[in-house]
Amino acid sequence: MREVAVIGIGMTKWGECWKSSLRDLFVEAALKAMDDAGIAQIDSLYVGCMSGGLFNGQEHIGPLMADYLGVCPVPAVRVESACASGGVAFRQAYMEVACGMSDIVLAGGVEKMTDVDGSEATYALGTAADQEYESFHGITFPGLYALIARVYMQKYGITSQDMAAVPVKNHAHGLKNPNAQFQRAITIEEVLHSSMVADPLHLLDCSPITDGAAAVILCPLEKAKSLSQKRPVKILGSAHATDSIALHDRKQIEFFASAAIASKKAFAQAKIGPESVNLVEVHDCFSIAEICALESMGFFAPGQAGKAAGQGITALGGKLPVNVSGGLKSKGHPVGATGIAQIIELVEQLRNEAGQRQVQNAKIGLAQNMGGTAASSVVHILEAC
Amino acid sequence: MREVAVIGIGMTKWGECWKSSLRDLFVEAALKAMDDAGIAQIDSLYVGCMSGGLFNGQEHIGPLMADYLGVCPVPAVRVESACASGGVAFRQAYMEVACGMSDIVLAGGVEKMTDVDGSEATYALGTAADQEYESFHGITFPGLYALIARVYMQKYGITSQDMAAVPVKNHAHGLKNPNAQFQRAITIEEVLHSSMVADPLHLLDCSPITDGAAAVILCPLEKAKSLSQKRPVKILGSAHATDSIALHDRKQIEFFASAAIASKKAFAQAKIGPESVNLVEVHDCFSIAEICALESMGFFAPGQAGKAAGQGITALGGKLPVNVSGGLKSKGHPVGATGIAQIIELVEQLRNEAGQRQVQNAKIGLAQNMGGTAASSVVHILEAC
Amino acid sequence: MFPAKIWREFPQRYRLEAAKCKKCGKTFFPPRLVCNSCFHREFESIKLPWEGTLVTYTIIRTPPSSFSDQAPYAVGIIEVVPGLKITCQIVDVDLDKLASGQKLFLEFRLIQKDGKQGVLCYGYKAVPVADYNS
Amino acid sequence: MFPAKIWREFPQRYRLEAAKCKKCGKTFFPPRLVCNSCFHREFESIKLPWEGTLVTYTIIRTPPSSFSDQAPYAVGIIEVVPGLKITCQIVDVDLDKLASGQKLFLEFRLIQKDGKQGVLCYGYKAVPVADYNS
Ligand SMILES: [Zn+2]
Ligand SMILES: [Zn+2]
Repeated sequence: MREVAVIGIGMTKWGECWKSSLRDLFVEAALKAMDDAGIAQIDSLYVGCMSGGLFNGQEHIGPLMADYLGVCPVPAVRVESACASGGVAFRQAYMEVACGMSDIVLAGGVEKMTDVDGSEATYALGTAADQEYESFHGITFPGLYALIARVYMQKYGITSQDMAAVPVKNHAHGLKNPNAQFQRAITIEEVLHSSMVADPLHLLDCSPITDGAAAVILCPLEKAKSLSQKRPVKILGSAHATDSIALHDRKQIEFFASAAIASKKAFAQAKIGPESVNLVEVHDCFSIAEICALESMGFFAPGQAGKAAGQGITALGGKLPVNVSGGLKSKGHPVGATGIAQIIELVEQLRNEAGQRQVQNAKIGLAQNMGGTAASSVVHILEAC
Repeated sequence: MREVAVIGIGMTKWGECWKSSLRDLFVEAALKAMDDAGIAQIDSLYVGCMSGGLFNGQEHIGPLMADYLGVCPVPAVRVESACASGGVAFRQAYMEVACGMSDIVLAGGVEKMTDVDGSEATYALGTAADQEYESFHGITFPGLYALIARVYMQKYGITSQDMAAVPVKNHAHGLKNPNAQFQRAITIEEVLHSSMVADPLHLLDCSPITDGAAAVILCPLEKAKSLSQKRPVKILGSAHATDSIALHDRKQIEFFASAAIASKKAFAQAKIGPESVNLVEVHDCFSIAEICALESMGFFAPGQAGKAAGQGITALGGKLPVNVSGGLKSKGHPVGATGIAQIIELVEQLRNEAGQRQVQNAKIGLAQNMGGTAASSVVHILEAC
Repeated sequence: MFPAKIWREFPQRYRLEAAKCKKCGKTFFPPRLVCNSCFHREFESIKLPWEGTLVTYTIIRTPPSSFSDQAPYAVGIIEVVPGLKITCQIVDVDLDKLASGQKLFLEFRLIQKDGKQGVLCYGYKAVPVADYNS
Repeated sequence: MFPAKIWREFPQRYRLEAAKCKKCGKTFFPPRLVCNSCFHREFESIKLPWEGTLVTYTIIRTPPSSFSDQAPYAVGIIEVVPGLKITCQIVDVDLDKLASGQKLFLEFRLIQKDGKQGVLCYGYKAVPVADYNS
C-alpha cells in the first residue's frame, strides 16, 4: 500500500442554505478543495450522502456530482453509512489511492436537509436505526441517544448540568469557526432551559438540521510535494468497524464498540496510542455521544469523560482539545458531510492554519465519525508532515 | 496492486419474495456465497443498494447486513450508483483486496422493491435520473429509454419487431436459469401485443420489479487455492465511468459514453479487445439498452446490434452469447443486486458449471452494469484460471 | 389487506416469536438466519414472555412524521429474557413515574398508522405492572 | 408560500434562465458553478428562447405517483438552442401526431401537484406551433 496524504480542503458555509441545491453545495465545496490543493483535475471522486432519496428525491448522486463538477467521465461513487457517510467516503478514497488505482481522488460529503419539514427530517434520520424494530416503535435519534444518556448518567452519577458542559464548550469553539452554523456562545443555563426533545436531552444537547458540503483531495504522499504547494498531511491510520444496528442488542448500552475497535485498529496501523494525539474531532451528534466516544476510544476511563468538558480538559487550551471546530453541535451536522469536515479541521490544525482555534504544537489528530447509535464508526489518524 | 480472484458466489431466488425482508434476502445470498467458497469468515463487506430509503425506509444498510450476517465488527459499506450499485460494490471490494487492506471481502447487492406499490416504485426508480430537470417533468425510466429507442430506431431503421427479439432471446436463456424471476419463453408477438408502457416500449421490453440479493467472495489470487476448493476466476479488468445525469445533455442520445469509456479502460487493463470475449452480460433494463450497450462497447458497429438478437448472433450458441443468464429482463432486476448477479453468471460460466446455459469453451467474460440512462457504467472482465 | 411488509413481521409483532440457536442456545429477536455467536443456522422457534424489566427510557417530545399525533410518549429498552432486549413504547403510565429497573408487561396494541401506506400497524407495547394490580 | 426547494428553481422554471460561459461560450441549463468544457467559473445569465425542435419523445402510460392523474401524456427532449436540450411534457397535442423534428413552443404551465409537499409546481411545457396558427 502506498502512503497517502491530504493536499486540499474545502467546505461551504453550513446552515440553512435555501439558495443552494444539493448539487450546488457539493460542487462549491469540491471546487474549493481543488483550489486549495492547486489542482485542476481529479482521477476519481467519492460522495458521502446519507439520504438523497428521502431528503431530495435524488439517488445516483455520484454521476450527478461528477457531471456538475465538470469531471465526467471519472468514476464517482456515492457511499452511505448514515451519519458516518463522510468518513466512509474518505476511507474509500484512501484505499483507492493506496492501491494505486488512482492518484488524485476527491472525497466529499453533502446533505441537504432543509428541503423537507422537521418531522420528515426526523423520519429520514430514523432510517439509520433498525426500521422494523426501533423506528417502527416511534423512537427517534434524540430518543435513542437519550436512552444511552440515562444509562450513563445513572451508572456514573453524571448530571444534566455536567453533560451540558459539552455543548457549551463546543459552541465556544464554534464561535471561532467562520463556517459554523451557530457562531454564538451558550451557557449551561441556556442548555438546561432549552426545550426537552427526548428526556434527558434538551434541544441544546442535540446537533441541528443542517445543509452543507465538504471535500478534501487525497494523493500519494510521494507525489504530494510535486502536485501541490500545500503542506501535506499524512494519513497514519484508517479503520472502520460495525456493531449491531439496534441499540437494544448491545451488551453495554453506553459503550461504543465500533468506535473502540476502529480506534484500536487505527492506532495499531499508526503505531501510536491515544496519548500521542494532540487533538480529537469526535461525533458529538448529542452531548452524550462525545462523552461515550471519548471513553470508548480510550481517551478517558469509563465514567471519566462525563465531567471532562466541565473541567476544561477537552477545551481549546486544555490537555486534550476535543471538537475545536465547534463539533457537530455548533458547526452543524449535514450528515453526509460531517465526516469530511472533521478531516478538514484536522488538516487545518496540522497545517497550523486554524487561526483563533489553533491548537498549539498540533502534530497528530484523530477523527471519529459514526453512524446511527454507533452501529458504524470510522476513525482516521492524521499527522503533520 | 495484487491480483484478485472470485472464489464464491450465491444468490437468492429472484421474484416477488413476500416472505423475505431486505436483511433476510441479503444474508441468504451472502451465506450461500460463503458456503460456495467454503469460508467461515470475511474481513470486510460491501452492499450495493439503490434506495433502501425509498423502498424500505432503511438506510445504514452496511452495519444492518454485517449484524444479521453475524460478522460485526468487520467494516461494511453500502454503495449506491442507482442500478449500477452492485457493479460498484464489486469494484470497491476489488480495490480493497488489491490494495492489501483486506484478504477476504464479500461484495453483495440487494433490493427489496415490492414493499411499495407500483407508482411509488416508479417514483423511487426515477430518483436515478435528474430529479429537478427530468423526473420533475413526469418522465419515468421506461420513458427515458423510450426516448433513446425512438432515436435509435429512426436513425438505423430498426423496428419494434427487431427490438422485441432481445427480450425473446433473454427469456429463452432465463428458461434455463433456476434463479430467474420468469422462467418462461415469450414470442415476438407477445412482446408486440403486451401493453404499451412508454411508446415505443412495450411491457415486455422492460425489466420487471424484483426482490432479490446476490453476493460474491473476493480474495487475492495467490491465496485463492489455499482458501477455497473452488476453481478461482481472476479479475482481469475493472473500470467505472460517468456521464451527464440528464439524458438530454448527451450529444448522441443512443450512445452510452460511460459504457464506452469504462469498457475501453477495462480492456486496456486486461490487455485484450472485444474479440477475445466469449460471453457478455449487459445491462438490458430495456430491450434498447442491450443494443446500445453492445454498440457502445465496440462489440458491434453503430446500427448493427439492432438486428443481432433476431439473427441469433447474441443467443446461446451464437457468435457472441449475450445475457445467457436471462439478463435483467428474464432473471429480474432487483436494482442493487443486478451487477453482482452478472458477475455470478460469468463465474458459473467460467467455472464451466452453468449447466444447460453453458457457453462452450468460455474463457473470458465481460459484465457491464449501468445506472440511470448510463450516467454511470461499471465494466468487469473475468477470466477462467 | 395488509401489505407484505406488515404481514411478514406478524410472528414477531403479534406473538413475540424469537429464534433460539440449536447449537449454543443464544436467542434472537427477531429471528435470524445465522447465529452471530457460533455461526450455526438451525434455530428453534420460541415465544418470548410478555413481560420484562425496564433498562432505560425516554420521553419523545419531537416525534417522526408517523407519530405526530402521539407525542409526548415514552419509549424504552426492556429486557425480556436475560441478555435479550427489545425497544417499544411504554403506555398507560404516568410519564413522571417511570424508573429504570421497573417491571413491565407487554400488550398487543396499535402502534402507528403507517404514513406511507395508510395501514394500521399493530405490535407490542409495554404497560406498568401496577395497572394489573389496581 | 413555496418551500425553498421550489422557489430555488424559479429562475429556470419560470424564466428559462441559463448560464453562458464567459470564456468559451458554452451555455448551460440549469446554470452551473463551473464550465465542463473550459473549467471557467464566470457566466453570463441569458434567457433561452421559448421555442425549440423536438428531438425525440414518448407517451408515458405508467406514471410515477405524482403524475398518476395525468397519464397518458407525452414527454420529449427539445433542442432550444444548438447543442442545448431540455426535457419536458408536450401538451395540447394529438398524441398520435407527434413527430421528431417538429417545432414546438414552450409555455408556462402547472407541472405537478408535488406529492410530498402538496404544493403546486409550475414550469415549462411544450405545445405544438400549429396551435398558434389555428
Ligand atoms: Zn449459536
Ligand atoms: Zn467554458
